[in-house]
Amino acid sequence: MSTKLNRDDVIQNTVYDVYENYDESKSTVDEIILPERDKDKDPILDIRGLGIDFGGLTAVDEFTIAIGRTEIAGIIGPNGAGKTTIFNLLTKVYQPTRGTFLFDGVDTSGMTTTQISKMGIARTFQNIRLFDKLTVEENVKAAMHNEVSYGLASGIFHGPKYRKQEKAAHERALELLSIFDMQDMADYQASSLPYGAQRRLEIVRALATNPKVLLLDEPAAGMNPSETAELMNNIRKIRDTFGIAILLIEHDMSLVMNVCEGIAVLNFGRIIAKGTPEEIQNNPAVIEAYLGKKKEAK
Amino acid sequence: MKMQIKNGRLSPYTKNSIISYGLVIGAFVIVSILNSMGMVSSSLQGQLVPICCYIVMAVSLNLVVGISGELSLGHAGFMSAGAYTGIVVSGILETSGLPIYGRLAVAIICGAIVAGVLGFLIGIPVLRLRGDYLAIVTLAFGEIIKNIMNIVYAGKDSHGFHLKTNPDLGLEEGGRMLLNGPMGATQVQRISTFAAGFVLVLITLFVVQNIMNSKQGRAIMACRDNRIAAESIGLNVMKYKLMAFTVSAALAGMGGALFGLNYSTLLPVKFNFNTSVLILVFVVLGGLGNIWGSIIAATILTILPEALRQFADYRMLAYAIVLILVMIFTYSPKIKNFTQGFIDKNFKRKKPTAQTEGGGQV
Amino acid sequence: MIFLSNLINGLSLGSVYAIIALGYTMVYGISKMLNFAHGDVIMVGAYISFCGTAYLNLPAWASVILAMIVCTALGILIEGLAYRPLRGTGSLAVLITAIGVSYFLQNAALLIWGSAPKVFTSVFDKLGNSISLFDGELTITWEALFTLIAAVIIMVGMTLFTGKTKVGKAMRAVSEDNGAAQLMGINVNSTISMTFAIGSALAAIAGVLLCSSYPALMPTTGAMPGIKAFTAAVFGGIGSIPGAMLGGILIGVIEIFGRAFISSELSDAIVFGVLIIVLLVKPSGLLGKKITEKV
Amino acid sequence: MKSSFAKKFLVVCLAMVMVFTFAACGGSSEGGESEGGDAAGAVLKIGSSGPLTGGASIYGTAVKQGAEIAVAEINEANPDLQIEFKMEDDEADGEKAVNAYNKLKDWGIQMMMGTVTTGSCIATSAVTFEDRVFELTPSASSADVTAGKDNVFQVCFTDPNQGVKAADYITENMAGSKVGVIYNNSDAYSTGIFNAFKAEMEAKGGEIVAAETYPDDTNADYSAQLNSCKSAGADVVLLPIYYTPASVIMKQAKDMNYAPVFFGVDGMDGILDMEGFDTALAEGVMLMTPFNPWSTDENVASFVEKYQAAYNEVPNQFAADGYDGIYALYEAFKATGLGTDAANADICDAMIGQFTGGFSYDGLTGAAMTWNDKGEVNKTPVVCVIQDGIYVDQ
Repeated sequence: MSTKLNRDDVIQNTVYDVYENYDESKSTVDEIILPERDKDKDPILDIRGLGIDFGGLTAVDEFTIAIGRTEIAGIIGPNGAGKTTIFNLLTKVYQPTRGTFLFDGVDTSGMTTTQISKMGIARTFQNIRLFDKLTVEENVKAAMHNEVSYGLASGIFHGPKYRKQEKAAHERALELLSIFDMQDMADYQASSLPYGAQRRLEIVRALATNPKVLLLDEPAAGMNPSETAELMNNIRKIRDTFGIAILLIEHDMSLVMNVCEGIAVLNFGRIIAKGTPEEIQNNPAVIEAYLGKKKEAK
Repeated sequence: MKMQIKNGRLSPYTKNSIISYGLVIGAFVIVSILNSMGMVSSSLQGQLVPICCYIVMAVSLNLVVGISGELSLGHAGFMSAGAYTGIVVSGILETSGLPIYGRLAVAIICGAIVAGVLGFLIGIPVLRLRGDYLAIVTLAFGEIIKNIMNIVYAGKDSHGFHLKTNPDLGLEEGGRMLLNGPMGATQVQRISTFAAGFVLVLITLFVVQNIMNSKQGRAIMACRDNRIAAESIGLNVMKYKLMAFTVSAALAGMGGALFGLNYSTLLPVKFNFNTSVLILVFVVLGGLGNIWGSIIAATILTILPEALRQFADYRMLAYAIVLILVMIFTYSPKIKNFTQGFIDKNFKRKKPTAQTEGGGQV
Repeated sequence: MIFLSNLINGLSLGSVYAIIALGYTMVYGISKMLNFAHGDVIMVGAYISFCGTAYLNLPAWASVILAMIVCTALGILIEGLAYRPLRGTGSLAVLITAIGVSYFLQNAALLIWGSAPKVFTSVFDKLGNSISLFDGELTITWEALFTLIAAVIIMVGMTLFTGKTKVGKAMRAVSEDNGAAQLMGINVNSTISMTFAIGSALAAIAGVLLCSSYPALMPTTGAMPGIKAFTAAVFGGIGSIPGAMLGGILIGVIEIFGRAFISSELSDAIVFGVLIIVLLVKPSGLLGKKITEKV
Repeated sequence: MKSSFAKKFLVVCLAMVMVFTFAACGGSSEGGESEGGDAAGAVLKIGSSGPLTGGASIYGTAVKQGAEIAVAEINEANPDLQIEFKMEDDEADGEKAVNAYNKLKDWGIQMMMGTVTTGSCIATSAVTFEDRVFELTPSASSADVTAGKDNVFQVCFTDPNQGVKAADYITENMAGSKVGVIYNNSDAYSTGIFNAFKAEMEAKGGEIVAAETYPDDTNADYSAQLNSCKSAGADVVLLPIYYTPASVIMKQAKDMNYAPVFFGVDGMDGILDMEGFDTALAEGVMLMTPFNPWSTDENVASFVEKYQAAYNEVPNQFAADGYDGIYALYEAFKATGLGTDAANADICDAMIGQFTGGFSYDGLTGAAMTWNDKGEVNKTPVVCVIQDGIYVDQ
């Protein structure tokens, strides 16, 4: 099980080389939905009873799950169930009213979005949020601000440190873009990209922050089946390449059921079921949440 | 969709930088040559230094409005901080035996430092606000700076430098009043030169354009384009906005010092809301984030009222009409669509889809 | 007594700011633009009213109506010619155009009416002496009284108008969501014109009241009250009608009190200082809606 | 794309403006007439700058109109020495004033009769000093205007001079009165008078019970300041300000039943001509003015008549200053014996010689005006009181 590859390997190997080494059958999910291979390690995300109220309205409540270090997990649920709110809580766009979560064993209470990002949570957005007027490459490089460490003086005078780090950043950005085969678009203005490419660029940008957990908010929205299929491969590829955990929100059931190892189903802000894809597919509560009770359906 | 981006193609920043430097250096050379041939009118000659100042002001404001995306209506406040600092410093050094250029340089540097510190201090509270609220608070700070300059009195004599909020400085015989409250600075020795202005413009271009093409510039523009996304990738939005604001204020201080030392008198009223707006007009007309656009707009709009003198009483009316028409002409979607075909034919870009580019919106 | 007298003056000045701020706030609410020419519409209103009484020998009330009609037309004209072509291009382009319009109005007024200040005859002139209380210790001018009353009436009227009438509701709809309102069959263009018309008519009233209290009328008369009223609108929470009222009155009172009790040299600095503090504590103004961006 | 369009447009604009400016600077677009004049050898080019637009334009316009009357008179009376007068707008802004002066320089200015407002004049006088162009300002009254510049002279009193004279008058003729002052603290003129007034009052033992200021804001509310004066018991209120705010102050004082004696300085002149002003409000106002349009003086009467015929208004002090400025320059220039083809520097030196060498001029704003080497004028101030809508000399 060679889940941990270093980056250079990926750029040279193709996705499929990586996948051939990956034994899918071994990834089973237990009650706290950690894949077998992550069981002996602490979960990267340990979310405990997270909840938030807006005014008097409870948007999310008692949200408790754990995510393994290399797990691909999914959150599904009907519209308005509070899925994106959970992402906003995990990235501290909102501060939770109740509960907390541990990231890599560290309590995140009171942290800001910026701190969370520094610790290693990166995300994409349901409604794409790129830096529209920057080029594709700059979008990626902007996210690499931690490794590009020169100060304002270097930024103004463009000294040797600037040149060295900018060169490295340029190479790294192209490398990351090449995951999605976007290196040729590096000089395009981000807003001029086609929709699908914009979604991919968001993922690349998130990866550029060197995350340990990647949160994808409806990555397949607006994609056609072949693009979705490609995306599925890419999600797995990213996990395998970078050895990170991925938590995604998605409405496309084929994607969720195919890619995710653990799934949590949310309705009215609460988890109504969690388990492996098979378990979820057969769970009556889930079916009810999606299709409604019979008497209400008519 | 392969494009001709690779080999040898200049990045857009490099290209724009070259245009900016080229414009400035070219204009300097041409004007200098014409001047040596005696072909520059006194009218234009007298405006060379102010033009340089306004270019510095416009380019520095562009850093805040265009590149950082925050509407500031108080830029003249920083200009005045720089101007008065420059005047005081130059006044103190008058007897120091420093050569004029040395004095000018020290005055400009001090102006930049004071304005920069002021920008930093003001930026901390101001940048917590957004959009039009930020605009009104910058306006307020600009007015407050002006108001405070009205009660500052400074002078020097053999006992050294005096600074008070009332005119009784108790200067001894032979002492000199440097700042005289609402009467501003008078008897300023005029030491600004076109060459100094030219150097200052180059410094400003160097600073702003290099920042744009650096980690800091990317971060500043990222915060402008999408604050939430910028936070999500770990950018400290406040820090970068403050950085842009402070650098811009410092540059404005430089421009102010040059401006202040170009006239024998300077009233605090000069740096009111109208001046801030004037500079903003340069920036918007030149194009947000477009540095060489700012240079051209600042130059034209400084010369324009003078060029319109022959319209006498109708001069400012004509200026207003030109301003409105130019805004409508360059920004109206309808007129843009009308001219789009023409432009596409002539200046086709190598971009995959023809979405509107930067310029217009905040 | 000094306190009371200053308070009354503050309320009166504040009421004028409030009426001007109402215009700012409505226009801002509906088109998200800072209409810097608003202050100059005030000046035009005052000039028209002045001409009405001085040259056409109209009674005071008729000259006010004339001023309102002319300003309404002017407001619609400005919106249609200068602002409409730029709709949807972002607020900054419109802002600069508004500044151009402001220059235009000031210089046109200069050419038409000359630079010599006109002394505006108060529309309440006929009412005679001011009200004297406490053995003449405290005097209240008719201008102060009527300005305050007018401001209250206008605010209540505008609140009812935007709340109850069809046009008012359309305005609110457009200011909430331009696109959606259009889909609902609201004519956005005419609604925005309507808003400018109302804002400009209010500006005419404000101009008359302003110049009744402070009678020197010049082409630059509207500029500073315009900026102050703009500040007031933001202070109270731009887009909010009661906010404009509250902001205007507070700015007026703070200005007068600052001048009377702290320092007349720094009264503007005090006004703007208070504004800054309020905005730092309540970033969207006293009664402004908190703007939340959906993530 | 659109911004590229904007850029193209700007470039075209720039090109146009450049062509414009260089064409104008080519030196002689307006030179046709002036060259003709030079050939005749009898045209003297006097330039001026002042606010012709903007808030202060009333002053610039008055100076311009007064000067034009003088120019017309001279040109009619003396065919051998014609005066060409040109006034540029400076919006009362130092920067624009220097621009205006430079424009005049391109036009071929030989002497400067300006600048009208103080701040602008300080800015231009530094430049005329360097260029050696003789400058006589009609109305810029700060001491800074002339300080350190031998080529600059004033037609009007200096601000400190007025402040001192006002204090002297009040302590001598209105002894024991409690004085309140309301002045514009962002205006050099107003502050200059006040500071000198205060110092002189202290020296003479007068009592200032309230000194109130207001910012530069044409429609400010003065009730707070008036309240302070009233509660401090001031029975004389000095208004070292221009007449526009003064008219508002008088109205507001009446509204609050406060009736002190208002004491104005020369800036108060003009208040009676304000359109719509209720002159009853100004009844009893005292003011120091060098010019009384209701004076029975023959020259004054003739000037007032011509002025009214030409511009349909009563001339104020600024108009008279402008008129005097042109005449003083003309007379002094004749006395130098120089031709109009003399170099500016020579004219300047000769004129300085005249002005500091006992040259005396009888003008509308004072008889037997003489100048000291500091550039200050020596003439007697007149204190008038307003009665029945006209000035009556005290």
